[in-house]
Amino acid sequence: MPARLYVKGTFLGFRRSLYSQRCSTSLIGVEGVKTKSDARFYLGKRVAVVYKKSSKSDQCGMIWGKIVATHGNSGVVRAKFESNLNPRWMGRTVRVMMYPYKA
Amino acid sequence: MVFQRFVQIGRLSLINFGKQQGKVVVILDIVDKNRVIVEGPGVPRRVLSVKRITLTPHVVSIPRGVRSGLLLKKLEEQKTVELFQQSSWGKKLAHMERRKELTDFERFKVAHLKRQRAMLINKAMGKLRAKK
Amino acid sequence: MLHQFVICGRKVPTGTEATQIYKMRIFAYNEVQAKSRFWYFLKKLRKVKRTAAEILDVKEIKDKKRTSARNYGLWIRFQSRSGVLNMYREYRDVTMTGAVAQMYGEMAGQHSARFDTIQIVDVKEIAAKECKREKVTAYHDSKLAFPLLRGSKVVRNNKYRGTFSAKRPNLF
Amino acid sequence: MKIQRFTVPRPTHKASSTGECKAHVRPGQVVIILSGGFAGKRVVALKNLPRGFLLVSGPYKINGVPLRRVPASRVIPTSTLVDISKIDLSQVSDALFKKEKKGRKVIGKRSASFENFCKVQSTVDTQILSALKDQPLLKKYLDTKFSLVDGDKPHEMKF
Repeated sequence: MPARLYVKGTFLGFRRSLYSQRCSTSLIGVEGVKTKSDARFYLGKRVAVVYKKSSKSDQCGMIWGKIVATHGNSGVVRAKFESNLNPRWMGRTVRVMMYPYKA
Repeated sequence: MVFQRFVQIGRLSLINFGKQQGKVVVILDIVDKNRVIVEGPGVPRRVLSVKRITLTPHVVSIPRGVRSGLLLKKLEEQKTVELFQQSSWGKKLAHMERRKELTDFERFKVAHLKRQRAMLINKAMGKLRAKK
Repeated sequence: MLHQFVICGRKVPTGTEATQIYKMRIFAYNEVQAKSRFWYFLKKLRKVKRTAAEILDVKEIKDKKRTSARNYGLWIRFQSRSGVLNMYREYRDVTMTGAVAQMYGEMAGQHSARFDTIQIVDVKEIAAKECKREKVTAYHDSKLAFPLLRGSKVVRNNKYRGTFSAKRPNLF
Repeated sequence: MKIQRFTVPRPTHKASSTGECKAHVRPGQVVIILSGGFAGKRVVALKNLPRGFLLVSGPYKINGVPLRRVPASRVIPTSTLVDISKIDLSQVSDALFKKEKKGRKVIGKRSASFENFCKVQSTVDTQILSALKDQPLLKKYLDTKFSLVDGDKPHEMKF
């Protein structure tokens, strides 16, 4: 089993108000992170979303992003990606890397 | 008796919220139904809400509102804190605390020892199965 | 958070005669409210009005970090909807300001009394023997023991919250 | 309104390019590589190189990681230390890693720089291995890859 060096996060949705959403910022729920103070560890960490290019081929693509801020008090974080995430991926797992690592 | 543990003077309890979480304290005085005055090793005397403590089955017999010096003496005499730390609850807390402090190499050693133990157990089981 | 202030004021001296200095102990949420309550009371007690008087000093009495339970007696004058009532109330607390804050809370709960309808006549720390109210004397028994009814939710760190739990909650 | 494309900045080393980056890794400290081909490998950090790089070596015999430069931000420093005080790292510097000019590659004949590299590699590794001689568990530790397991919380873990 290959070594897993990323923390599993879920793409919860976009940053939004009730009637509008800002697709440039996605909300990520990191596994095991439930308070804002814990979420601060993940600030600046790189995030990768792996997706299959098309249902027929097994080729997969990757969108890189970075965690830019905490969001709220329950450990959710905000991330910005090279290109905005596909809304159909809401609820899917994203990979929160452990780098850049600050001791 | 439905209840065994009471908020009472001398009751050993555990702080379960805040910076001093996990620390053992003794209830010295009862302000009202929501607040008690506690003190313990590593916790200077303070007022605390009962919602933030969990009661243990241990009680140290002390007079009301005792001063810190006498409290320490009584605790040493009756060894209530040690009693709690030897109990399975106390041991489990200490175990979890220790596990949290493990460094990467120590986690590796724990996994290594667990594998060795499992091998010994399987070997022994194998022999038993063979005998049947 | 309620604070305790000691405020001194006097009439602005017009001639050379010596002016009387008045000092009062006021419980209020901030300094501005304390000064306004000072003038409110002084106008009722003496022929002194804010317009022709001045405040000499406002000092907040900081409660020392006390760690022993005390009993406080409060004599108050309460303007209810139907008339004026004099009340004597007792509270157990660690500091005097805490007892007064408990009083305001309880009056609001039981008599829907607003802050400005209550005038504190006197606040005193009283000995356990002199306590009259059963709510307070109940805690004087050193053998007192009561179970923790976990109706009051146990406060846990947000880190340990979860949607599911493998074992039943500890209710005592 | 043109949506400003978010560009993920390359890891800039401006802060550390001026001089010796703040020595945050002690020589002989075991570190975990987080990205790149050797991700997950536990290696021995030998030296802090300028521009925020670390010089690491597996050692090669144990886990196949050669003398290599790794960015300090792509590494988790652990608290395990290998005593390499007696090691001399004089020949090791950025120059060692300079690529040959793109001359015609002669098949089967190793270039001079690669030859030199292997020599330096073996001298450094033998010194590390001698330090690890009496610690079989540490050798096995360097041999196994680090991996997160379900339920691990890196923000609470100590390394």
